[in-house]
Amino acid sequence: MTSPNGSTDVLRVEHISKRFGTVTALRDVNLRLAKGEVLGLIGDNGAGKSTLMKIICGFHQPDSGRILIDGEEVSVKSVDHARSLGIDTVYQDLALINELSVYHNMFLNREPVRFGLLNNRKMRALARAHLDDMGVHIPSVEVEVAKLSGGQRQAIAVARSVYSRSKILLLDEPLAAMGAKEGVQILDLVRDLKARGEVSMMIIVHNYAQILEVCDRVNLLQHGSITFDRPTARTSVQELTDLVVAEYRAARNGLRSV
Amino acid sequence: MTSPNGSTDVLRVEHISKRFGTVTALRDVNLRLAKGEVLGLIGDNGAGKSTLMKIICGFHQPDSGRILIDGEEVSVKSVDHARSLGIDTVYQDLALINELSVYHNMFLNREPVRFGLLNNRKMRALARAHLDDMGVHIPSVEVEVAKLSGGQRQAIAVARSVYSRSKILLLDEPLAAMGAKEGVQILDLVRDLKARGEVSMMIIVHNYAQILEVCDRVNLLQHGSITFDRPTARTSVQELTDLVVAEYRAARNGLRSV
Amino acid sequence: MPDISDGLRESPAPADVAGRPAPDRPRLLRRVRDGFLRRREASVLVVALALGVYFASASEAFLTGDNMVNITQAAAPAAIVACGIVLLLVSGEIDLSVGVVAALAPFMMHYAIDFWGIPAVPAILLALLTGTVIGLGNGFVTVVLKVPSFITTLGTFYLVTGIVLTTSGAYPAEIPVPVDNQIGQWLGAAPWAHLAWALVIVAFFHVLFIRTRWGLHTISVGGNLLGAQEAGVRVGRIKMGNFMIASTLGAFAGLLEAFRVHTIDPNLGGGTGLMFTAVSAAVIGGTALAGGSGTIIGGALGALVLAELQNGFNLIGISANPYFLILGGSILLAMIANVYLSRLRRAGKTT
Amino acid sequence: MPDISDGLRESPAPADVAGRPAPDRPRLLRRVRDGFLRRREASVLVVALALGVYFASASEAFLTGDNMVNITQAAAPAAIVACGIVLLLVSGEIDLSVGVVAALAPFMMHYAIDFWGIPAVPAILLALLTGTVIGLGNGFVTVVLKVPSFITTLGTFYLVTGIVLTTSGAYPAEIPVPVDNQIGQWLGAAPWAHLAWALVIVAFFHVLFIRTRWGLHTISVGGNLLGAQEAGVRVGRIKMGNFMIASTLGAFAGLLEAFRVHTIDPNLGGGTGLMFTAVSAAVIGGTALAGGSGTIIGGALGALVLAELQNGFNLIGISANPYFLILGGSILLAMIANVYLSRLRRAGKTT
Amino acid sequence: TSDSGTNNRPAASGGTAAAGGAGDFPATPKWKFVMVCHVTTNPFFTPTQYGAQDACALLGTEFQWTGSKDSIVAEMVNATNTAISAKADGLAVAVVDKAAFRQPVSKALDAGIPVVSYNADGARDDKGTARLAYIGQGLYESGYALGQRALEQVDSGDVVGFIATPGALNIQPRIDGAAQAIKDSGKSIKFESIGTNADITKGLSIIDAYAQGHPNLAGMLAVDAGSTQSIGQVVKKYNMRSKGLKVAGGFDLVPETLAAIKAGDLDYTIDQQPYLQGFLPVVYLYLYKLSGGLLFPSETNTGLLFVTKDNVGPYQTTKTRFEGSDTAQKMVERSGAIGHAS
Ligand SMILES: Nc1ncnc2c1ncn2[C@@H]1O[C@H](COP(=O)(O)OP(=O)(O)OP(=O)(O)O)[C@@H](O)[C@H]1O
Ligand SMILES: Nc1ncnc2c1ncn2[C@@H]1O[C@H](COP(=O)(O)OP(=O)(O)OP(=O)(O)O)[C@@H](O)[C@H]1O
Ligand SMILES: [Mg+2]
Ligand SMILES: [Mg+2]
Repeated sequence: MTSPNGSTDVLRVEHISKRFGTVTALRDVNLRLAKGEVLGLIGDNGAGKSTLMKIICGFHQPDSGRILIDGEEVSVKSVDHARSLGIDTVYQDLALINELSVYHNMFLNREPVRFGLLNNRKMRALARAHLDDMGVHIPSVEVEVAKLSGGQRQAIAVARSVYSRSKILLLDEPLAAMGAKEGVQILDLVRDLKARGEVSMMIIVHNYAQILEVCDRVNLLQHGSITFDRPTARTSVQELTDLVVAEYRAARNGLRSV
Repeated sequence: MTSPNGSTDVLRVEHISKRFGTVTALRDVNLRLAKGEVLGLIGDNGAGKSTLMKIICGFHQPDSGRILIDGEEVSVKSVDHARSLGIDTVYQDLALINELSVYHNMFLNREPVRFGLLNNRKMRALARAHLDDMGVHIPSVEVEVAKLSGGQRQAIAVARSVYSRSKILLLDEPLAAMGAKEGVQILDLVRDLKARGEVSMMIIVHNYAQILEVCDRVNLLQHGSITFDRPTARTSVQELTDLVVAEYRAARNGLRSV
Repeated sequence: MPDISDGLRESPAPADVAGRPAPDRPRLLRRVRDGFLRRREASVLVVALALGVYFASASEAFLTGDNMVNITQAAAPAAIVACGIVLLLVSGEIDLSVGVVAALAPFMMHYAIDFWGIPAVPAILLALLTGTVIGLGNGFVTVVLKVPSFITTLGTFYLVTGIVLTTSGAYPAEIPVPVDNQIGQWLGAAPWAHLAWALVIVAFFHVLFIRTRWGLHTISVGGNLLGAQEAGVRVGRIKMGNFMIASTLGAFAGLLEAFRVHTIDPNLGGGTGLMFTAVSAAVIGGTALAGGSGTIIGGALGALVLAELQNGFNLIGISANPYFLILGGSILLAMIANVYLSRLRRAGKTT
Repeated sequence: MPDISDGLRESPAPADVAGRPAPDRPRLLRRVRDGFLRRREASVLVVALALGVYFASASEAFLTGDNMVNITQAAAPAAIVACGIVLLLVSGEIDLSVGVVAALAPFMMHYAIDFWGIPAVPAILLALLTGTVIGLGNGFVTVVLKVPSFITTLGTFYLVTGIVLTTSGAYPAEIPVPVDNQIGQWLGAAPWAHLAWALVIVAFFHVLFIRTRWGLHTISVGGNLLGAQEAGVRVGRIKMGNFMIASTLGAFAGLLEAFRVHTIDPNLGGGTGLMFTAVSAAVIGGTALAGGSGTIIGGALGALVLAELQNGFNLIGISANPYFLILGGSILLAMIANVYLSRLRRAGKTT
Repeated sequence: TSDSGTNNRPAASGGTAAAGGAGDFPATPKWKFVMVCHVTTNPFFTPTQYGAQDACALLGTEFQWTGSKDSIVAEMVNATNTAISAKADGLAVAVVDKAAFRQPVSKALDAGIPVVSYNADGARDDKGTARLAYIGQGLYESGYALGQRALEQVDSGDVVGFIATPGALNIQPRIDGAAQAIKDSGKSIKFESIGTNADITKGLSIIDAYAQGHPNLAGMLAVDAGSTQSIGQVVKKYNMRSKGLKVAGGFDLVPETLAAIKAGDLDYTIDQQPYLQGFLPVVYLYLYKLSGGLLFPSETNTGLLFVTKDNVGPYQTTKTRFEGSDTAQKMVERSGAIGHAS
């Protein structure tokens, strides 16, 4: 169970399959994540990236296959269970509760408590600090998240996990709604986390430049299977784009030239 | 009321301001969109981009200022009213109805009708064609959108407007969740529309490379006002990034070197 | 039923990504069966049929024509009102006053004919219109003044109750002579009138719900209010309209019932009783209380299930006190079975 | 009230992006006022006070101590049950059976003491526990078997009604001797017992709701079920717990009422009556029927508003038939005012 | 017929009335009496309210009709307590629960408010309160009479008793009384009580279903107006008279019930003279107040009358306040001999 670089993989996914009714979302997926590694996962829309992530974090149950954490097989029963195993997730749909304030959302299900009561003061202070860290401006941490802009909402979801001190972070398009500045800032944060070497991350990103900036390795998920796995050092935006887009480009250009 | 290039502006926004409670989202915003032009709108998260869009499309009412369509002042009373004026919008939150099928969502509030009954057959066929056009694979157009992946959902929202034959299209981060291939394909679609010259578009995008690819002009919204307006031909990704990110980069690097 | 559940378990896979070829079983049969199973009403229908089979075996009177009339008469008012309630619930609202509107409508007809000298047909239309206007009022207060519909219609409930009681002196009236004839027969006195009206109305609203823009927009409004607004759906109009539909149907059900029981009773509808039955029927039929999804036919079948339970146990002759016990138990059992069936259905669904 | 509405219109702007400096009015006063206005219960409180002022001017008996006891006794059971109902509604569920559980609980106490020879205090605990167990059953069928709670608790409603009627012979029983003493006084017979219990329970659940993880998770579950699940909130546990809370509070309210009216009546909660009043109180207080938001104190104030209306119009001497008319009209007026006030409040809110 | 209106003002003034007083009674304050009922909107009590209204018009007093709509004791207690707080001048309470009203009635009496009970007076073994007098006919007793009368026509077989709301205090005692009467007779009759519904439309369906499931019924009884009228309709619908049904009867005088009696589908219905249950309490309370307590309200049995095919005529042909079927004041002419036991 040791990865090429000699260290034990914190996460291994083996032969995972998943169907929704008649839709096969994942077919015999294998994937590994080394300690301290940042893995980029790319693929077409509907390729099954989010589904894979939701299986690892216990939200979905796989139809077959197994998951190993630190080399030990576990059946991740629920999101709560995954958290107790040190896995935390930023969902593509953000999983925010519109009715709650920014700071309550940021600490949802991980609320600091004092004498059985919520420690709101602490949550507020930390929430403000985290958002400042990410360069995201929000009118007030007490406002309901329903009233926030798309990027502000995403920042909250990202902050929720990134500051959770989990050992495995799964980030599903964490930068999709972020502005240029905020995107850079969050990538910096990811690099900081990586530098400390305690956290392993799997990030789904559609922007290949960003992938190359922070990831150690990149996997391509196509039609429910991993079809490409290479260290970022040995690939380029062009290669990745070609892998995914070339086919279409060619067809399109052919069409145009007709 | 003629723009520098001699043609009449299809859309002018003058001195628009908007507050939400104590949050000032927009402050004296001026903006214009020429016929056939594609305008890129960029800005930090929470800068007010979506708010501006929602005012133009009649979802919000401005506190002050006015909107001119084809040189005539109109007060856009509702989204429905805006549509009748030829304005259509892709919202950042997509505005999909989870409970409805893909094809019903795609034609929401613009359903083809025969003898008073929905023409489902037509909707299904068109929906399939549109999605194929955009290169987005979806199990079936009859599935409820709740079951789709993030990118598939966005594709539906984009298709809804892009194929609406409106004369002004407002697209709020239409590529945020799109994969590389699908993103390219949608940008191609935008270019096709532009080539036909009938549609004017305002697109909010955080990815500056994409902006330069399709936009004629780019506006920067900062803290509720337009602070930068230049044809894309006379700017670059670097300049835009510097405009927005430089400040932070400098601070960050300063911090690092400490 | 081994056949059905067998079918439910199997998953035909034309849209399968893996491209598994479709098995070469007779296609038409399969399509009919799939078509049935894909309908969300399928499970309630199975429950309704199963109850029918049970009661038929428990009492031979169950399947007699007379008793069919009785069941349809018991089910029809709830089914009719449920059409309106489904639309309202789906669009995210509720109407508590629909049952007392049912009580008011026949009184309006009575006043119009006996006190104001209005001829039969206009009097009946006036009675229906009263319902429409009350619905409009509910819609106005809810949509424009933004009072939650539960409270709006609670207020209307008391208001209309008060109107019925004060104007009638809380005393029943007789069916006016000008309508106590063929008209009355058509409107509820004849044995099969209830069934006929229920079928027509349910069919109409079923088509309205699934095949018109109104239905689609009703779902949109209840499924994602903000999204519907963003898409330009005229949210207020949809809600108001549904309030008016529900109230008018309430008035109509009241007329049907008044003609059937041949008296105009201030307590017709049992206060919140009819509303309660209709909401129960809607929810049993698969309509979500929280809005966004539902079915008209399901609501009608829900009303049928409730009517069967009521009729069957009374046919058997369960005494007053244990009756409730048995009714409660069977509602729970039937609905657990219903949920189980629809889970099977979903598991076997194509999409 | 010009002062208040004046205040409501003004929007203090500490978080203003434009950085408008805060006006130099006395800060403490402003903070107290803002704190009040920021609370969503503010508008219902204003309505409750306004009603109080109106009735006090219409009848001098309104403000007497005796009548205060009347009002608190009328409001307390609904306020107590509303605590549970608010939690349930916020988490996206409902309990129709809570009123008949209130009827069952005192009978359980009666059976335990008089038939099974259990001492007073354990018998009372047993009565409460009966409620808890019924809540657990409701939760199980709803959460695990996935029957919509409206239907689950409709079944439970009939089931428990049947249990009450069959075991009691549909006849009232007397308060058992071992509790017809100081215990009974504490539990509802003493004039101010209702108020005391209501205050304690409302305060407890208010804190539970706004200051504990339970409350937060209740909101999450009702506001965004999928999101809450994704965040790892134990959705099933929250819902089950809230069912148990609601049913237990129903049982407790039933005991209070039985001791107060000094009889154990099979019709104690009036079937769905108590549930209806509690849900109305919750919604009046600002709880959304569709889940995701609500307030405990609002629910209690809602119960107070309803009790005031009932008491006030009775005091003035309105007879039954017009009473409903007037009640309906005033509910509508009061709630339109309420919505108007809370819109003013929101307009003036800081965030 | 004179229509002196339904307002509450004193009717005709004749003789030498003291200034402002009714008739030749001295001037009195406009006393306000509160009547607490268990089913305020039930048609049974419509004539009761007219009776109270007429008495108030006669005597220059006023009354309030309140209580519970759905026989909820707590609501009645609330209404009673509120009346005491409002310092009502007199109280008439339908004491449907022997334990619940003891304290409120005592409290009223302590406060100097005279209290009578009407329509219901606690349980058989315990009148439950210290009220000054009872005006009415016991619910249980009337139910007992219902059963006894049925026994005149039935000796064996199945008899069913329909009750709209099992456990409700206004009718549960009636059905218990009927059951007891049949039990006391020692005849081999199987009596079963069946719940119908407060909503008459549901009730009719339920009675219809029961009749179909039990075609050999010997008797059908009901204890509320809705169920009674529905029995008549079902008997007619299935022509049960020709299938061994020996007796059908119930309570109250709503039009459809009277029509069924006339047609012979129902044998009898019980008239409890609800008008008097409203008229007399007001008169008694007035006299008590007027006489400073010297004229003590007297126990009054308002009686119970079986309306049958023989005497249903006048009930049907004339709509009157006395039966609740009309609001207008008018004199009902009658002629001929008055029926009596020989
Ligand atoms: N309905 C609302 N109520 C209150 N505040 C709002 C509302 N809508 C937007 N805001 C606030 O207005 C500001 C601008 O929001 P807007 O959505 O326009 O930003 P944006 O430029 O689109 O940002 P993003 O790139 O993150 O989408 C934000 O601070 C936001 O919190
Ligand atoms: N709950 C569900 N029920 C049914 N089908 C589902 C469900 N979730 C996902 N799917 C289907 O599974 C496939 C994979 O979806 P998934 O969300 O994993 O894609 P993705 O790779 O994350 O795409 P994107 O880049 O658009 O987010 C899609 O075709 C989607 O429609
Ligand atoms: Mg995804
Ligand atoms: Mg935005």
